[in-house]
Amino acid sequence: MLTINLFNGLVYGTLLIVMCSGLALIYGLRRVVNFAHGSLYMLGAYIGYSVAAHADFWVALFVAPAVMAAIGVVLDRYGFRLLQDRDPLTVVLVTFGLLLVIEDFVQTVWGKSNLSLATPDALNFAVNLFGTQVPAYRIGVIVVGAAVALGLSLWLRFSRYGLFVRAASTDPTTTSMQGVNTDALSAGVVGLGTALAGLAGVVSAPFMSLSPSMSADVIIDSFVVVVIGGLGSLAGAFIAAMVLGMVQAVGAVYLPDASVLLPFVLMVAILIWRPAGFAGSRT
Amino acid sequence: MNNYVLQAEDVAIHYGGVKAVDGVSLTLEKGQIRGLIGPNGAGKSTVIDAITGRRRLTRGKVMLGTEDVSALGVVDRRMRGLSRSFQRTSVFGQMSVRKQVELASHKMGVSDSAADADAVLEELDLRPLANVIAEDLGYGEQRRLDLALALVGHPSVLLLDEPMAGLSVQESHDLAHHLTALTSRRDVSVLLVEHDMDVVFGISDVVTVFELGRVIASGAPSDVRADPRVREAYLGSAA
Amino acid sequence: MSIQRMSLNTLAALVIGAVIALTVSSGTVLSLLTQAIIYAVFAIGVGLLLRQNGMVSFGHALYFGAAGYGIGIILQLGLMPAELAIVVTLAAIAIVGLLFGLVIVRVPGIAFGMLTLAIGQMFFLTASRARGLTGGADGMSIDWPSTLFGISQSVLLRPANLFMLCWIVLVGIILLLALLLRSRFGSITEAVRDNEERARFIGISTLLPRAAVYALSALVTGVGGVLSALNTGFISPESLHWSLSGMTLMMVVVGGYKALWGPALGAVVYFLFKDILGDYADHWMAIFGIALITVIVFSPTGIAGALQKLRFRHQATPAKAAVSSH
Amino acid sequence: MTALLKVDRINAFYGAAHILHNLSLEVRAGERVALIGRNGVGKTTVVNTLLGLARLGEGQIRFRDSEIRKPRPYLAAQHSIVVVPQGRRIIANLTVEENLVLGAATGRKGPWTVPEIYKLFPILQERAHTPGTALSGGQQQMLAVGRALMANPSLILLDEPTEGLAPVIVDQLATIFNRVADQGTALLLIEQNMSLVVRVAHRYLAMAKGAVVASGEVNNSRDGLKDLEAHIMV
Amino acid sequence: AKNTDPVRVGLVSSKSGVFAQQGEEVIRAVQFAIEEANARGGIDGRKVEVSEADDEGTPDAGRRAAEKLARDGYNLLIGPIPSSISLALAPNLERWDAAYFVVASKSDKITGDTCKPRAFRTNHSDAMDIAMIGEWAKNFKEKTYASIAADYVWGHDSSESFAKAVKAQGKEVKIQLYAPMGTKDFSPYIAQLKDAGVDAIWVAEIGRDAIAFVKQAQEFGLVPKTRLIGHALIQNFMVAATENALEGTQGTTAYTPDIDTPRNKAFVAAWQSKFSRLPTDNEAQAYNGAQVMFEGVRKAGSAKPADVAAALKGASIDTIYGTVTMRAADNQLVLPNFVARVKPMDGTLRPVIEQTFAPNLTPAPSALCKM
Ligand SMILES: Nc1ncnc2c1ncn2[C@@H]1O[C@H](COP(=O)(O)OP(=O)(O)OP(=O)(O)O)[C@@H](O)[C@H]1O
Ligand SMILES: Nc1ncnc2c1ncn2[C@@H]1O[C@H](COP(=O)(O)OP(=O)(O)OP(=O)(O)O)[C@@H](O)[C@H]1O
Ligand SMILES: [Mg+2]
Ligand SMILES: [Mg+2]
Repeated sequence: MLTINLFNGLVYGTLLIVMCSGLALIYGLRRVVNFAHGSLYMLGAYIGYSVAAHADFWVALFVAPAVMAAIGVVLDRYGFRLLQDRDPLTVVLVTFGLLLVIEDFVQTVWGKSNLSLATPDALNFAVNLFGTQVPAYRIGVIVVGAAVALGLSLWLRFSRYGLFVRAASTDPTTTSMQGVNTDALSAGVVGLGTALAGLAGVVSAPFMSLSPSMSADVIIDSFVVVVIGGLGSLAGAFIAAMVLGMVQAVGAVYLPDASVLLPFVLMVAILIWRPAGFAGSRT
Repeated sequence: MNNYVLQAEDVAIHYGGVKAVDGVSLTLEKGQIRGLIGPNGAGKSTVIDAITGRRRLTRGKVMLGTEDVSALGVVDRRMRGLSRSFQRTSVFGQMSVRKQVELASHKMGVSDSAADADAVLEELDLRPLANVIAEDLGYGEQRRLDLALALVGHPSVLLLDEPMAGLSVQESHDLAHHLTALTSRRDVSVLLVEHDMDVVFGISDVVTVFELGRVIASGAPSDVRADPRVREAYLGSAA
Repeated sequence: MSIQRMSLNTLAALVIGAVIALTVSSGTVLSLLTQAIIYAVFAIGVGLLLRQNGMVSFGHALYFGAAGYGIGIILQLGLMPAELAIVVTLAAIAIVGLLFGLVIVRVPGIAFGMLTLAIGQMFFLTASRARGLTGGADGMSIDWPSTLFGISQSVLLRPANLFMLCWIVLVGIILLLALLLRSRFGSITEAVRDNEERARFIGISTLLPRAAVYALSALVTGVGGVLSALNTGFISPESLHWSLSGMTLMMVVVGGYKALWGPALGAVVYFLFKDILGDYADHWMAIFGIALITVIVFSPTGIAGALQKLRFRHQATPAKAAVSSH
Repeated sequence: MTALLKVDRINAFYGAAHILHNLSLEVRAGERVALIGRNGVGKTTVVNTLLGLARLGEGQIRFRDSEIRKPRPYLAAQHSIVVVPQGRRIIANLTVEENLVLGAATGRKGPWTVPEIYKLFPILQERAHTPGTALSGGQQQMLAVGRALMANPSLILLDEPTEGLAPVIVDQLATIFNRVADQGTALLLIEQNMSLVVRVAHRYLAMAKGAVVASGEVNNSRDGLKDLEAHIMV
Repeated sequence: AKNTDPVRVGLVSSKSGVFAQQGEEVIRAVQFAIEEANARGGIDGRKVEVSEADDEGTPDAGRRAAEKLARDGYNLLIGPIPSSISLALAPNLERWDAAYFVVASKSDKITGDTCKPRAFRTNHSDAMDIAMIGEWAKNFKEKTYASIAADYVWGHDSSESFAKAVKAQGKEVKIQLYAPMGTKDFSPYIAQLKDAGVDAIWVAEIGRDAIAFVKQAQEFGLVPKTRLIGHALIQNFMVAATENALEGTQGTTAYTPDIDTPRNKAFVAAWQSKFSRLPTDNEAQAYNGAQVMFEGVRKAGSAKPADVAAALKGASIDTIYGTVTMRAADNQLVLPNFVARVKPMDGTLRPVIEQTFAPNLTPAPSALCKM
């Protein structure tokens, strides 16, 4: 029983990682708290749905994030970049407006009904994990999440561009003064972050249903994660995502009455204990 | 008994492994100006942080007059007359110059805070800028405003962290004059951290030299200036 | 602004309200305006926090909804007369606001917004799952007595009267806040907002002023909640939901929060615009979203900011220009 | 020889505030120019305009042969012009070493490498793996200079590099600036400390109210010092 | 002269928000009913006019939208989905001079403490569903049960009534789980349900949650191994959104096209000729509500809300459910109730009625309702 609960926590945690690393990256570089991130996740899922319907799930897994990346680049170029000197709050509200537009768009194109995407055949079987049957697809989700986490960490830690990204997330102007084209860098990072939202959307589609209101579900959890983790900190977000995934999965079983409040209790407790979140020790 | 207005005893502040300040004792007498110099990173700003309560002490204690203020917060220390300026300018960006200086004076319980504020603004040549929003001031002007915020409200002890930095030579000299006048007129004691040697040696009654978080020399300006250790560690060609 | 100017403006505002109440005969328009004014009060609460503390709350719906729930529960249980229930509820909101404030204002920046969001959502979820008295997710109706403050409910709820009542409350709140912010309390909170550390070094303990502003903004929001409870006679968990806070924040920014009355203007614009959209478009979300983006992008200081700029254009060059030429 | 930096009658603004008025200056390869003037005359604004941090109105900026119509912070560095900014601007979440590596973002090769910088400032090597902002003010200034050198630039703009530095360090920096210049890198030194100007610069430009009002050779003598100081006491 | 004021319908439902899908169905069906009435020359010669508004799924926006319609003269209101909106509208009807026909909200409060002379419920109440469960449970074959329900009033009521009903049959309920509304990942609950090893599971989940639960139950192999019994689960949109996962599942249903009454046959035929498909449960209930409204106008000989309300009180009405009564004590339409099973029928998978419970199973009016 505990095994399966931990497994479930791991699945949701890794999904949150994919979702939140995008949110954290975009916040890091653009200081934008992107309320539309959930909608981008939704858009990714819907695009994935359509691609899968015409081609194949595996094609969708690559096409949807690619399309989303392009959207992200455009969003940065014609949105965030033009607003970079503005009060962060106004940018928040711009993303709020964007959320409405995307939601309307999704409703118009795909309708208001719930849609569902079938689990790809190749992963539509059960695996015996320490004596419990778990769906192979969910193991796939964990693999994707882990790959994203590992890939991003290594990239940021050891690559040249990773260094630029880390520098620019603290002080874009000074980074730029060293000759780093931060405009291009931001566009790339927002594109990457948006692609990750799309990836999370496609990956979750086979086990969660698609509906125009699905964005609201994840955006709050994602905020909880990035805030607990320390805004803009990827490592913090990874830890927070796993903690939240576990807390939800295990809480639903052992503390059923409080489980729905747990993420918020966690967030309040952590912020009061440590106002800048896990990773916010130095500010 | 002594008549120290400020006494730091064996003060230490460690950041993890870095011993920024490691067992420093300092005193200030009434109306005295003590210059505090030392190489970059010697712990001068940190000592000011320790005395004003911005950083928690790792060790030691701080006495203001006869009272041990080590456990008090920043606000309580200021209310007891301990005032400071900042190495990195720190003002209220959205408020007008006069409004913030007057507020600072009022907070200290000065009955005619408007007059007090005006006097300080006058002394620092900020009168013509009184109605300007701080954000719109130039860098040097902001530094003077920072100083004004420390000077109002008749503090008894002033801790100034490089007040001359960013000022022109003329302005530095004016400020130096102003400080000496202040100490004699208002009986204010000053701890002056400064890299402008002309100023430090010119107006200090005593000079203390830091290196690596410890006091390496202390005494009359001329003695300190002549100290070979100080020359080597700090003064170089300015000696 | 001088005291005379202020009293003059207040008087003018009241007269305008009376003229609207007397001349507009359409119940639809009056009830729309009433609704807008109620949210204007709410928005002023949120705007106050932003203006005076520099803090963004995504959780103020908590106090809006709490007012309705507080009164609803008290009346349902018959604990005290409705008039007293209003006072007690508002006092409770102010106290709770202060206590919360003392704990949460220490959290900086956008994390504060998220924290308020979390706290608000906790109450939303608790209210949704509750059973019994409050009706959980279905909500509860508020049993107002047949007379309130000596006025019979049917008279009070007549569109023109209710509008006038809400208008007077709104004008009163703006006036009181304007007076309060002229006082030392105003400067202190501004100083703390601008530079908390420096404020401490000029002898201001920063926690209490921040918490006080938070409590005050909660209280103002609570007043909006009371008016809403009176207008709708109903309360449900949606009134606690963060999206309501988000919507109000939208009004605040669109209206412009640098001026005290900006958020109120934002609320009115919001409702009028939404009403027009409701009539003509199936795609109100997209239109609304685009309109929101447009307003924010082209008018960074909100409508109030734009209006003020327009007014200042006639007046002399700003002080700075005169100074820097010395 | 063409100018590395040529600024021709530029006007610059912060919001609506008009700060620079038809200001012109030019730095050629290998030159050592000082830009002096009292507080608030707009020295930093000159730098900010080149970087696109202040709004450029009328006027022309050229980096080497290219005209820069829309200045952005990275363009200068890409044209081999780097800035040691006033206030240092060390990046807080990077270590000392990473801050240095970041300085080499343009990838231009030259004499300056991380080990070379460490030789110049041994303290930086001691603190190589601590966060850049855990350094004291003076140490941060060394890091900022080191970072600029890492770009192996042909021109360095130094905005009040000795502000807040101990006299020994100022001596050290003066030596270093001279060494750098001897290796062929041009310097534009913005300073209020005239003793440094006298030790480093060959030519000066004095600013007042957003324009260059005087210029000349730096006379390395006591009188020269007095002359220069007169410019900033206006 | 005969008064032929038009009948003005205020159609308020969700065009956006969580209930947008059901809202779409309701709007479609009410419009259908109106077109049909107008095609027949109106209601006793009265043209039916309609104005629509979006309630966004929240009581506040719903109330605002309804008030505007009512004050503009479209004061025969119909359409909201969640009970919260219905409860927010009811107390204002007199003030707005409106009447309101509930077609989808099930809360007992609507016909309980919040009952109003001008609010009529034309669909089943929770109490009616629950009363049926006791009867229905007598036929259950399995020995051990579990339940999973939405964590709010309705879910708890459902789950507890179910537990009571099966315990009365001497059977065992091993666990009762409640999942918060908006749960996306049901795996922790499914793990517990699997672990409990029961024969059948009572499911009282709604909307997206229900879809997610069913899909994930299938993913983890909980279904089809373990039988699901659904409370309001086997709705048409659910069946459509979960592919074949619900095939064979039994559950309560408010309507299926198989109901054997003349008016229903006519309705289904007309619907099919227009949309080339069968009406869904939500559509039929909304259509039914509009029919009741029109019947009120007919009986009152007036389109004024007060007259319509007076005429409907205690009236006997011919509907797609047969001839039923609008109970005078609480304005609840007393309807038969149904249990159905999801089966392939004429090429589509849909609920098909297996058992009908007579209207007399409807519990007595709530004592809290004082009109
Ligand atoms: N937050 C911190 N974490 C770790 N070390 C720190 C921190 N702040 C300062 N230090 C270290 O403490 C020492 C003393 O710093 P401090 O700022 O007091 O020096 P200073 O004498 O004021 O120097 P300067 O003249 O350059 O301003 C330095 O070595 C510095 O690196
Ligand atoms: N962000 C800003 N917005 C508006 N005005 C500004 C801004 N920054 C500087 N100024 C104004 O521009 C003028 C020039 O400032 P600048 O910083 O260029 O001076 P400076 O010569 O570098 O002075 P310092 O020696 O103090 O560094 C000053 O009068 C200042 O008030
Ligand atoms: Mg220092
Ligand atoms: Mg400068």
